[in-house]
Amino acid sequence: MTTPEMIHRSETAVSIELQTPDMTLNIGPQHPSTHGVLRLVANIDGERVTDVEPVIGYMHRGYEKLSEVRTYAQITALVNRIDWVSGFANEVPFIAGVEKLMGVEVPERAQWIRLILSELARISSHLVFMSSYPLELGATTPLMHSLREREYILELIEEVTGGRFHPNFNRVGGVKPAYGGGSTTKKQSMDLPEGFFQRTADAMDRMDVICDDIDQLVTGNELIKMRTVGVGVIPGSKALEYGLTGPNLRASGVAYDLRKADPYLTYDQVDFDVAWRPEGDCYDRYVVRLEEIRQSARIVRQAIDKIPSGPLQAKVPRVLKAPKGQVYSRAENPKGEFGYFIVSEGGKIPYRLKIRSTSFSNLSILPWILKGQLVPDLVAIMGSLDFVLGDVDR
Amino acid sequence: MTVSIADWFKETANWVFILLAIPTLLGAWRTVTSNNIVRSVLYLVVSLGGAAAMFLSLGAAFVGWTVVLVYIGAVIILFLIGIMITRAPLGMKAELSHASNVRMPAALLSLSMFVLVAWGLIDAFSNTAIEPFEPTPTSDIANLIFSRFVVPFEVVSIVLLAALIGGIALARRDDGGGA
Amino acid sequence: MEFVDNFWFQLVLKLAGILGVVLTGALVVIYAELKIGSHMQTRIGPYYAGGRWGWAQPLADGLKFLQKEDLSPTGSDRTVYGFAPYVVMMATIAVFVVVPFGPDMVGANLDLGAFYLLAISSLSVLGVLMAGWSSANKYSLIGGLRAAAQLIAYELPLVLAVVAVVIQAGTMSLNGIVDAQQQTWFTIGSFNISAPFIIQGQILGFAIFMIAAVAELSRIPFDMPIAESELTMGYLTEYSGIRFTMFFLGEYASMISLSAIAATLYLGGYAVPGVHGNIVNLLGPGVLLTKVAILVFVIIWIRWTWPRLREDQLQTLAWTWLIPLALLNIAIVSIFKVVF
Amino acid sequence: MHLLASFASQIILAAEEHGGEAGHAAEPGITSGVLVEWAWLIVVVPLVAAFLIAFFGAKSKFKGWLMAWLSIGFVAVYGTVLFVMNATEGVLYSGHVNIATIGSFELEWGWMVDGLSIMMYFLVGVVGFLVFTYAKGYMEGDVRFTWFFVSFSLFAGGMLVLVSAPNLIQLIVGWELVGVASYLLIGHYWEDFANVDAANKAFMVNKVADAALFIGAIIMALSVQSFRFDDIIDVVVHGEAGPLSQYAFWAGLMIFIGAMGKSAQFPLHVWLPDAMAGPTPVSALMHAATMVTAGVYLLGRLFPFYIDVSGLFGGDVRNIIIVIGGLTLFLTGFLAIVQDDIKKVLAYSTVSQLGYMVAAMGAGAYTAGLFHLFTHAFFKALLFLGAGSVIHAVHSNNMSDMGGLRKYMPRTFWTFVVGTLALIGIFPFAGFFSKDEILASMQYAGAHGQGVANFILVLGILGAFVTAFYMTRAVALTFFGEYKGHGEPHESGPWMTWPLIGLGVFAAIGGWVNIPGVYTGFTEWLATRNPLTGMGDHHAESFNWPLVFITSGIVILSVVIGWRIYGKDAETQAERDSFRIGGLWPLWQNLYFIDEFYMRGIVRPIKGAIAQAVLWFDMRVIDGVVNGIGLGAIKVADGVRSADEYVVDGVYNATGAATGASGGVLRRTFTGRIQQYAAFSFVGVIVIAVLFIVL
Amino acid sequence: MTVVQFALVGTALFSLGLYGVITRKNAVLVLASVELMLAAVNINLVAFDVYLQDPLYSGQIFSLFIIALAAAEVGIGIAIILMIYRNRQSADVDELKAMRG
Amino acid sequence: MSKNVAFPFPGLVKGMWVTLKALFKKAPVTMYPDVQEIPVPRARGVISLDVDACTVCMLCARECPDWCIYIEGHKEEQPPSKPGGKPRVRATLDRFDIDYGLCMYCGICVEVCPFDALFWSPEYEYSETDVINLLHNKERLTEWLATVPEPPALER
Repeated sequence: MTTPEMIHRSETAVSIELQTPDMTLNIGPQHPSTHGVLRLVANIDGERVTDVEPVIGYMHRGYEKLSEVRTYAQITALVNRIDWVSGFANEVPFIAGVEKLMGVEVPERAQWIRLILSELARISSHLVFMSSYPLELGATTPLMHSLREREYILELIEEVTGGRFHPNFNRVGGVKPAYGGGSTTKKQSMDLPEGFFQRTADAMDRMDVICDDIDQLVTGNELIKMRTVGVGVIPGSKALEYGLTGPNLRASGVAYDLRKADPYLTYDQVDFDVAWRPEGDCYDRYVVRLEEIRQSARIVRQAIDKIPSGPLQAKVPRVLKAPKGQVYSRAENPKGEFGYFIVSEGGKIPYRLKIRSTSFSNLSILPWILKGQLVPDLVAIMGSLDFVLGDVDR
Repeated sequence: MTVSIADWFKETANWVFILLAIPTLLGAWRTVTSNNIVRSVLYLVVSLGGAAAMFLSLGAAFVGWTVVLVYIGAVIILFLIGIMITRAPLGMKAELSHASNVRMPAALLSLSMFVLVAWGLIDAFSNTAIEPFEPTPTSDIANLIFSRFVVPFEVVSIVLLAALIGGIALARRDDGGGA
Repeated sequence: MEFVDNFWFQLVLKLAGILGVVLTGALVVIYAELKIGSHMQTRIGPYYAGGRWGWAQPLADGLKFLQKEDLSPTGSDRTVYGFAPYVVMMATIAVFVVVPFGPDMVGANLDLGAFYLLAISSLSVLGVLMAGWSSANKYSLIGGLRAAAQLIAYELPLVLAVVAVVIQAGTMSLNGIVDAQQQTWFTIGSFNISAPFIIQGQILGFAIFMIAAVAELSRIPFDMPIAESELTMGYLTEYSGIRFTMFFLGEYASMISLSAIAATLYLGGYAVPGVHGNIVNLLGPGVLLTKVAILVFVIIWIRWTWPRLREDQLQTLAWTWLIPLALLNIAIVSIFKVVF
Repeated sequence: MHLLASFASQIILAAEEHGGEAGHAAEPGITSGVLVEWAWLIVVVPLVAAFLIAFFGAKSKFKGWLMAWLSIGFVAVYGTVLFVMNATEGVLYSGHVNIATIGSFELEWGWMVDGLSIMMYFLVGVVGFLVFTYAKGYMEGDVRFTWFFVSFSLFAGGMLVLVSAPNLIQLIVGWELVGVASYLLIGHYWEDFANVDAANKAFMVNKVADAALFIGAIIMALSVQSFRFDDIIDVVVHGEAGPLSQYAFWAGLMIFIGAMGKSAQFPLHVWLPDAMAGPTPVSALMHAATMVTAGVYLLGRLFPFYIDVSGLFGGDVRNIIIVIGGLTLFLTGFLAIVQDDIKKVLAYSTVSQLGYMVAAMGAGAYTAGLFHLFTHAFFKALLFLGAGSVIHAVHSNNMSDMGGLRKYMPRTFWTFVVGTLALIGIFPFAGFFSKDEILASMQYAGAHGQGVANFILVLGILGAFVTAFYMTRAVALTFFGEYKGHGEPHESGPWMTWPLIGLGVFAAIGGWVNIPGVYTGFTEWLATRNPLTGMGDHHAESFNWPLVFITSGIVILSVVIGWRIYGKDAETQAERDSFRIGGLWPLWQNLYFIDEFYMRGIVRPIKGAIAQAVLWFDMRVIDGVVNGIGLGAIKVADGVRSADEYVVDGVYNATGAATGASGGVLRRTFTGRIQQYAAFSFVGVIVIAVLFIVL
Repeated sequence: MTVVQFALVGTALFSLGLYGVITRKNAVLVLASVELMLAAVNINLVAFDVYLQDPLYSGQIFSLFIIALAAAEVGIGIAIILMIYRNRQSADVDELKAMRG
Repeated sequence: MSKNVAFPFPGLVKGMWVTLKALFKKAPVTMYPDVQEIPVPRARGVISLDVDACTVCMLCARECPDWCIYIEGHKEEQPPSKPGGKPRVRATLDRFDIDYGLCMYCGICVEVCPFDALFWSPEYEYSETDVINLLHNKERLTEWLATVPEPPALER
């Protein structure tokens, strides 16, 4: 009598015997599709990845440790370098945390400005994705078209904050346009430059146009669909298990967005839809991001209409000292939930700053998702997760 | 019609022949003796290319180009793919041939084979010249294949089909127990 | 003018002509690719080299490559590594021997022209495999294997598409094929209408040929062998300097050669329908190059628009679509050939 | 412009060339002339109009309607002129233009101007003109108004291409154009999937028939070496059929199957009622003058072939034709009784009437069949347009929503009644003469050797009864009693009523052109064909009085019965529709289960039944055999074993021991290495060769 | 040109192929040596075809058939070798002694 | 936006149409260095120093997150402003260096300067071939003062 177990065992034996030895392929740390210095040690059998082990830390800059000897204002200048394609968005949760710790009430106009710039950062981050993702799949032109459009967004950010990537624009108690924006002196009160709202509205109109262009160039392209539909499916439950957030989670059918679930800034006053898709494959992750660009444009338009006039800065003491306590502050960044856990022992510097960076959490699913994929799909999946190595290594 | 040795060397075509025969035989020699597997196969390309060129010089252009297309374009590529998938090592590898206790009898056997057949050939034909000939018209070959030789043609096609099916059957990996 | 008929003179002339076409053509196509590609990406592209519109950029690139050190990696098989680019280049240039630029302007009007070019163009695979293996690099090896699998898969539809043309033309000589497209197709009243094969029902064949040609070129959407985002540069990863230039020139030269073949087989080659006589000899090169330019433009255009396929999808496309369609095409053409 | 002119001149040149060859001018009393030679304009104008409307229609005045209207008006005028010329002097002409020479095959375009074609020009033109007029009113405000007229013009143009064709190729081109245009028109309201299904169904059923037509045409052409009708009929008439003699039956049958598809003969009629999904003007044109008449026209065009081929070569398809026609006219009439949708009533009526025509063709009554086609075109168009007018007013197709409309829509009512009378064959309306002639021809054919015609004659008389019954029902349910629908119905506008009146006139007096024994001009008009070809037509010389009285009596009886049943008003449709024949009613309601049959008999078996059968066969038969063999083998083995154990084993063991011993020695040579085998074999070759040389 | 010169080259190729078949350990190279032998046969066939001025071109046609068969043979051969390699991690023919007596 | 790939043409052709349109559009490219890009007034290009306003208070050097500002100064006795007054001690600037190899352009120094001695200038062309030259001294920083633009008009 042969029992099922015996059959199974013999089959296993055969399959073990039939296995060809795997080739170990080091993808990275210098490789075109690793977005920096990620290294993947992949065992491949022909074109199939049997096992993969991500190696990170090539870009570790020790921001958490550095923060323990920096004042809050100085940390603000550091944190926008974590995820450098959406610098502004990194500052917001940190500064909100500090404000919460100190109990500072932020003027409404400042909140709106933070909201506008966050959304602009989101658009610019997603435009980078729109450019790099088709490139990973081999399409070169969307890169230029998207980056060209991102330039308009970056110009807007620079116009307000003075920095294209690293605005360092948030201050405890509000926002502060760079002094010396020109030969300004401290006596003048600062605000946004004239015509900014008009130019922003124009840029949002451009966004709709470029979204349609990308739609035609990429979304509807059957080759893109062949490469992405059904590839790298992350079911919603798996996504939650691995702590995925942001578009990656929303593409898996979980319409979870902090802007709706836990509104911060003035997101409860604007009207927008949470972009989500049910399948959880690469195509959905792509589509969700494209849709988020449109939604962000919608939010920015509403914000321009609703923004009140008033001061940008609340009254705060000259020397910032946070009382003893701890706070966790989070925000929906372009890549997902971004949080800071700040512990203060009282004083000018935090006792400990823990950064929950998005890409690190999103990347943790790589070994699971890449197992058994083809090498080209490996690239497609990695690209679709949209991570930035600075965000991973901190 | 015979041709003397002296006349033989006066003919340009024979110089061309010598030029072709040398790489052909050298390539064949290196194919069977080289210690690097990929190079061995690449020498086979040289040898077969020489053979193809000989066909061209005999006016059998269709056969010549078929050799190039099928042998060099497909068969050799298959060899190379096979070698590379089986992890061809770079550089020399000595264990490609048997030890000399196998090689010596084999050389003897081959040599005696060559001597025997060559002796028979020279005995039979000595210096009989090939009559002047026209290049073979390809259309004639085509017509003949599909009329006179249609039965062998069909047989070959069946063999190819069988090979195709066999190849697929061999190369298929069982999905049930796969890794 | 006796020397004009001299065999050696003609040989040298033809070789010079072919080399000229290959090299200048490749440079022009490289420039076109740079320029068209950048404008499609709303960039400007080459701008400074050579003055106006950066026309000398390909030359400058070439010079730069010549100066670069000719590296061969540690552990590579130097001989094979060194020969590989020349095998590819040789296969590319040899194809031009039979491409007719006019009734008399042809390197060699072989009876087996179509067969010859299929046989010769299949040799470039050898060079690619040699390059991939000898580089002693895993990316190169995977790229070389991919290239070999891809080129073998697409050799078949290419051959089958050409077979349909050969059936329709009744000859394998490329000049003969062009002539066949000059023959009267049908008459309207007293007008004799002749048309290229693409109009004479070979549109399917043309499509198959072009798809297979793009795949043979390893260009987007079939550029898996050198897929940058996956295999860095595939079998070209380790090459630099003059040898890389050989591959690079080879790619663009075979772009021209395949376009020229496509133009000859399907678009009437050097001929314009309805134009006969000596003037064809004069117009021939211009007409052919125009057609080539159009095809090359389309290939470039595609490259700057589409993404690449996956290796298995490419194989699926070849085996389940192109080859059956090519066989269907042959069947249709044969039936028409027999019926009319 | 220059190109066009040169092309036109070329056409004329070619036409003269071929016209001379045909030699019609020599016939006495036959007219030719510029008007006749330029008859190709009839075909070209609607097609050009269709293209112009497609490109410029949307922006032009009346959104393209005017262009379509003028083009069909042109056809109507030209057709009328030709009709009159034919009636007075007789017209016979055919032009050919060589379009292309492909190998040995010459592709020709041509236009026939003979009795049959002229009748069709006239019909398509006049009926089409009136319907186009009507459509202006009916389609007003439709979203795809322009597109409708593009398709409509294409439809008319396709039909004209078909009827002008002098060869099978052009006929098939027209045939397909009509098919495509009908597809577009039936699916005009494609927003509703049912309509798309209907269009697909019409297209598919027609395609089945078309395939047969192609096969027939190819058989015909290969055996005659020509696609031209003249050549085909010449060959047949002169008895030099050659290869055709072998294939005539199949050619005739296949072409007839093609005709069955277009003319909606049983059992390929299923598409026609569904084709009511199109707008009403489409139904009117499609079921009166175009499309469905194409099959009858094709039979008429090849009529000498069908008549003569039987006598000469034994390929008699006529009995098949007459039986199919008879079945169609009888069976489908009943279906009209049970329909609630007024257009479906008329649709089944059309199928039934087409059955009459086809049966007449099968009975050898060329004139009778085409005469019925002629009269039917008018009154059926009239009835459809009347129904459309009603639908327009009520916004429903169902008669259960109508009733009492005669008060609201007097003009529609009266014209509808005229059409009804013409359809059921009340003297002196058009249908009376044509139907009576068909029945007389049946009787004649039955008496002259075609026995089955007698049976069909009975069916025809019964069919007349049924026709009268369902038309009475339709009129009663629609126009009498109380109005049951919603809103206030009102008479349609002048764009719609005037065409009704025009058609009403034709329906009333259209039959007077062929009264046996009084005036039989129509017979002569139709008979102007290539004189080289015999006709073999039977035409009744005078009324067959007994038949006239029987038929008329039965019709009147039927009307009376129908009126008794449906004339009394009742509140609900169910009560008014109380007349049921047990057993048959569900059969009719389900349309004889033909659609069901197509689904179950053709589609499902492939999926299910055959697979089931195979499975059953596999399970029971094969497994049974295998098991049986196995069981048998076990029984045998039991017996053998006892012998085996003692006798065989002894021998076996001894042999085994011996083999083992010798194998132990020999196995040293079998190393399993192929290379050694190869080396040994070549050593052997050399040894043998040396031996040969030495010895 | 004489027919012997081609025949001798063919014979030499054949002998070399034979040598390779016997001495090579790697299965792929054994196959390659077989190809050499087949090429030798082809040279002989074509040379004698031309020498005999055969109106049927039977030599050339059969060399075409041989090429086709060789292609089939290599296809199967490589498939088998890959299969063996998969099972045994070696393409050495010495390992293939399963049919040993 | 159907996900199924039914007939792979419309999407491909649409994409090709996009690139073809782009081919005939003018490229929005600034041909630097032929054409200089004009940065926005607030752009953080380089920090300029108004030496006269500096009081060597060291706030900037202290607040700098990566400590790239080097300041040295000494106290000088000033004659009394009016005769008979107390002699005043005034800090004089000896060295004010900013190491642009370290600077991360956060702008904190400009912000914390209580005497408006530091300004942002949008100049960006000061790349060097040697990293040592990225250390701008007092004179160099003062030169930048000329390039500091007027502040932009503000949104209300």
